[in-house]
Amino acid sequence: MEIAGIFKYLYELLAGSGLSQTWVDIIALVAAAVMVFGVLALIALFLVWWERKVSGHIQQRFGPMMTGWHGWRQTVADAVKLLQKEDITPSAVDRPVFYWAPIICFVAAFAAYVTIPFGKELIVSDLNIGILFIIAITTFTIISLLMAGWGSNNKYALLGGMRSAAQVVSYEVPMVVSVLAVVLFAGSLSMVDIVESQAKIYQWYIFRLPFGPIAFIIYIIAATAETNRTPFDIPEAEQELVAGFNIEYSGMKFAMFFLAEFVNMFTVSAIGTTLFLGGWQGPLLPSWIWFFIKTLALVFVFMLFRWTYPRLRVDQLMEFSWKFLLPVAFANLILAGWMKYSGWFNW
Amino acid sequence: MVKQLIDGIKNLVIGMMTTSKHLGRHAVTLQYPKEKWPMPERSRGVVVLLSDKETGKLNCTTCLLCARACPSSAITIKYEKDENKKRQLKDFIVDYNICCLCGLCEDACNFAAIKLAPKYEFSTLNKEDLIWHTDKLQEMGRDVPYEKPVKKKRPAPKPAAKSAAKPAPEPEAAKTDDKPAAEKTDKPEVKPEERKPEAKPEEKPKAETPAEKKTDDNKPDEEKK
Amino acid sequence: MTEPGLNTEEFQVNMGPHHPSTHGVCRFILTMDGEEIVEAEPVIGYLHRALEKICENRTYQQCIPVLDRFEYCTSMSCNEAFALAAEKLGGLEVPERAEYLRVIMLELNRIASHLIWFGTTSLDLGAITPFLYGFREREDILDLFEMTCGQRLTYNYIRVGGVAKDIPPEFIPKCKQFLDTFDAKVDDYEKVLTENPIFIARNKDVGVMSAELAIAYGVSGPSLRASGVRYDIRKDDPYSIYDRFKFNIPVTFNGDCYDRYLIRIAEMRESAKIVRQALEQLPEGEIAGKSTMNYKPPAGEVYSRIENSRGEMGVYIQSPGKVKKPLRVKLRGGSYNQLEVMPELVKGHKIADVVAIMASLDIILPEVDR
Amino acid sequence: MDRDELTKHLTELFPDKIELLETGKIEPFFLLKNKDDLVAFCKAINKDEKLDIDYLCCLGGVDTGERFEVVYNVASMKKRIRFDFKLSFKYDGAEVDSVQEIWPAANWYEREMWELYGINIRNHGNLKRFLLPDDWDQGYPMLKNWDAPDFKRMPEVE
Repeated sequence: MEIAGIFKYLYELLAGSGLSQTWVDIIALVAAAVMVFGVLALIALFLVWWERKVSGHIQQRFGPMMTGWHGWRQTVADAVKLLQKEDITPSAVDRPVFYWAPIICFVAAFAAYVTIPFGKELIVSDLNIGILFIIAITTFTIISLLMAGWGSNNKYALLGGMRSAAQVVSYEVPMVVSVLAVVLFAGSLSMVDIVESQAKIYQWYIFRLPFGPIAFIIYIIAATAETNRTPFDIPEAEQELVAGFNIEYSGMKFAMFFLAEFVNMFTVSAIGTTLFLGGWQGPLLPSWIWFFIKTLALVFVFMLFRWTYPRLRVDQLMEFSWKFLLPVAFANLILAGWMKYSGWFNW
Repeated sequence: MVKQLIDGIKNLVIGMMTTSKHLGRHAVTLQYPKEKWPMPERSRGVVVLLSDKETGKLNCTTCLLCARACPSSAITIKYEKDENKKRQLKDFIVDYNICCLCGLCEDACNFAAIKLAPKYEFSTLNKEDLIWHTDKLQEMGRDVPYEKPVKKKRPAPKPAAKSAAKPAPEPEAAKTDDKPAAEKTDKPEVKPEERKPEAKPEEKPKAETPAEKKTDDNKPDEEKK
Repeated sequence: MTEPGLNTEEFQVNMGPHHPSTHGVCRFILTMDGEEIVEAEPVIGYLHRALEKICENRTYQQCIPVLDRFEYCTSMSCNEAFALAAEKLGGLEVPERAEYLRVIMLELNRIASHLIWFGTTSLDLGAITPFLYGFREREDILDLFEMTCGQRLTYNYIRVGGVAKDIPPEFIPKCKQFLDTFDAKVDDYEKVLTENPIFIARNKDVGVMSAELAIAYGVSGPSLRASGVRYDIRKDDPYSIYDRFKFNIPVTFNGDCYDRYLIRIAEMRESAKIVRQALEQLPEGEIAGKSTMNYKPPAGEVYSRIENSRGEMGVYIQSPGKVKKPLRVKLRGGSYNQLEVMPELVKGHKIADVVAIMASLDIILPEVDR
Repeated sequence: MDRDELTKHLTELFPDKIELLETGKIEPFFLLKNKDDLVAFCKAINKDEKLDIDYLCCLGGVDTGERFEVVYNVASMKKRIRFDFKLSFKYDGAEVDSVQEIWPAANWYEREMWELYGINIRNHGNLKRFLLPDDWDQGYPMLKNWDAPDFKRMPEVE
């Protein structure tokens, strides 16, 4: 069952209703945006619940159990609770910066989905610079974290904000370079083109030896850092900076940061799926189900990371990025370029 | 360098395997309000006053040993002396705000009158509710199993001998019945088997009238130690 | 670090008293240059309960439940330290069986305490799961304690002149079962942390404490042995019946956080060995001498010390003679000196290392503040 | 080195300055007669080759109700020796020297003693409020005659 067909039908219905083409496009885009937003909000809630269950079972606990089947309503309750809570603004904060930070974070997290193909022909807008757009948009998160850290007027928050800026900037570079290897092979920046170039399972970029797996591992590491998750969660290191940049946030603003974190996790997994795991491609099942299966599998890997590993120190983190990850990523890029040029592994 | 890298990756993977191994195991925790852990018999959850199984009277002889043994002075015993200079228990108060549940009162008691029972869940929103009086302590202790102490070697005889010197006659026992909170007068040296025939029929109705008892307890206490 | 012409400004961060990883309510005033610590000053006293004053006001037996609160991770050893001192004062003999029960409880408690340390260390370094693994096993030990003395944390079990209660019959099989599975559990912990490159990176060469520094500041226990000093009061100043058991004292020589980690992991295994031996040799007999409710030791003063999981735990008692209450009780805990030496260790490290060092020294604050 | 050897050795080293107390159990307990000798004595036992006292276990004040006492529990890591010694002096002008230069561990113990007993420490350099609140103004709580409105003494045991 392909959802794309339904959308196409609805679009044609709209187009046939006599509205001008501009209005049709606008309505279609708004509808798509609302739909994506809704789906992602649901996914974020699901991920929160799932993370709690996974962590619980890893630690031989149950996790939430009381509300609904295995506590599935727990995150809904938590989200509602957070939205209802008093929104405390400390007196010493820099108000505009403090207010805008969660909004930017939230918007940036969702905006990346404009160019992610959820399934065959299931994409809001197939930009021809898709991956570039995503990378540009996700980088917005740093600005919001920096704003949160600065605006909170709290030393812990400031340290957290500075750390996150340094960290995300450092890990952006190896991540882009590792992605570049894929782009090089696909010959396009468009997400749809990249997915279509991996039609067969052996064509998935993760299986394109030897450059594929290396690029994938670098991507996973950098993505973990990008999403501020253990072992790279130093911006909000609970045990050192208490909560880092979001220490002063409460209520709905905190909920925005919190949900944005999970949406970001889903984003990087979705990008990873698209770039390395063949996107929506897969037999039998509808394309969007394949997309979700692969993405959630990647999310699960991130969760395992989080619940297994200790946290790196801030200088070690930087060292790892600049002294190890980046050279390897460059070498890998050169390798990929050579492979493409020689055509040896170009199956 | 390369070896270090491979070692590092290997150990990271081993770590992940270990955690994911636990993923499939059953949880060791319990869903607390629904399931509860069986408390060991010795568990020190709450201080209770024990009463005699047959008569329903308190085992307490108002010897004040527990109050003295208490390291946080959580036990207050109110009593008055009757004409025989014997202490009559008026109120036995345990303040759970300061009780540290150490069990020294139980160790101090020679008459199996006070015990720490494996019960819990007594939290309240009001500090006043944590000050328990005789009736509540006794009610808590009704179903707590205990063993009558075999006569102890050294410390037990003292109070026992004292009360033995003045054997409580029948009419006096009847008199104390008016004050149900102050039941224990002739307990220690009289073996339960001996006392059974006479004491049982008299005491029974009293134990079943808690309302009467409560009103008595609420009376203001004149004497306090 | 800084280039000429670039100015950095030092600022102060108030770490604690309500900070997630100060193991209680310790407060550090950190003077920082960026992420680097220039100076650290511990501020304590948030948990001061005047235990020493309270003890002066209690009989010897009443002191023991009070001292349970001295160091709540190893309450048994607080009981033991005080009971030992009081027994020395009066020259009391402890029955054989009671001695064995004491050793069993002390060593089980050492394992429990090290499990807390293991959990909090991993938690402080950001790994949350090992924390719960450690507490899972600790729960088994606490069950054993509850079965024996009725309480899970404040035991009031080891009394002057013996122990409070004999172990219940189901204790020995349960304890053996625990010991049999324990080694495999420790292996599991080690798989998650010991060789983990991130863990090593965080701990190796962090907070290096030389043997001289450690001795000068009175650091004792595992933290001292990690600096290469083979000194364990159980062996070097034997108390109770520790000379009857075969066990090793692990020693490492770098004195950094990682070595302290290794020492404690090894100590858990050694303690399990001691418990096993004690269970095998456990004789029948009395568990307490005569009643010590009204214990009145003769005049005298004694400082007795035992090795607990955080180092030397000492109790100094001065008795005026023929009085039920001690004249003075002075408590000494291992954490006190380890916190004192911390400012020396954290200088020049990052703020994240403060957490790692504090975790590796295994400081708990009730012991410091008393 | 057992108890008798140690006693002999120490009394030989400081013939008039110290005195073995009967009150000590197990480990020998000495009284340092003059508190002004403290630093010299500590330095000597620290440097002495046979003793090599490098470890300060504990240090604490005592208020006996008549006098102050300061008890030092020391040990040697290398020689496995342990003994105690104490000073005894009157209430007024209570003051002892700091032994920090020999054992840095003494810093906090002395601070604590200063704070709780009011015994002044010479050459300490870091006498700041420590265990008690910064604004504490109710005197020295460890003194025997200390009283405060909320201080509750246990009922006297018969």
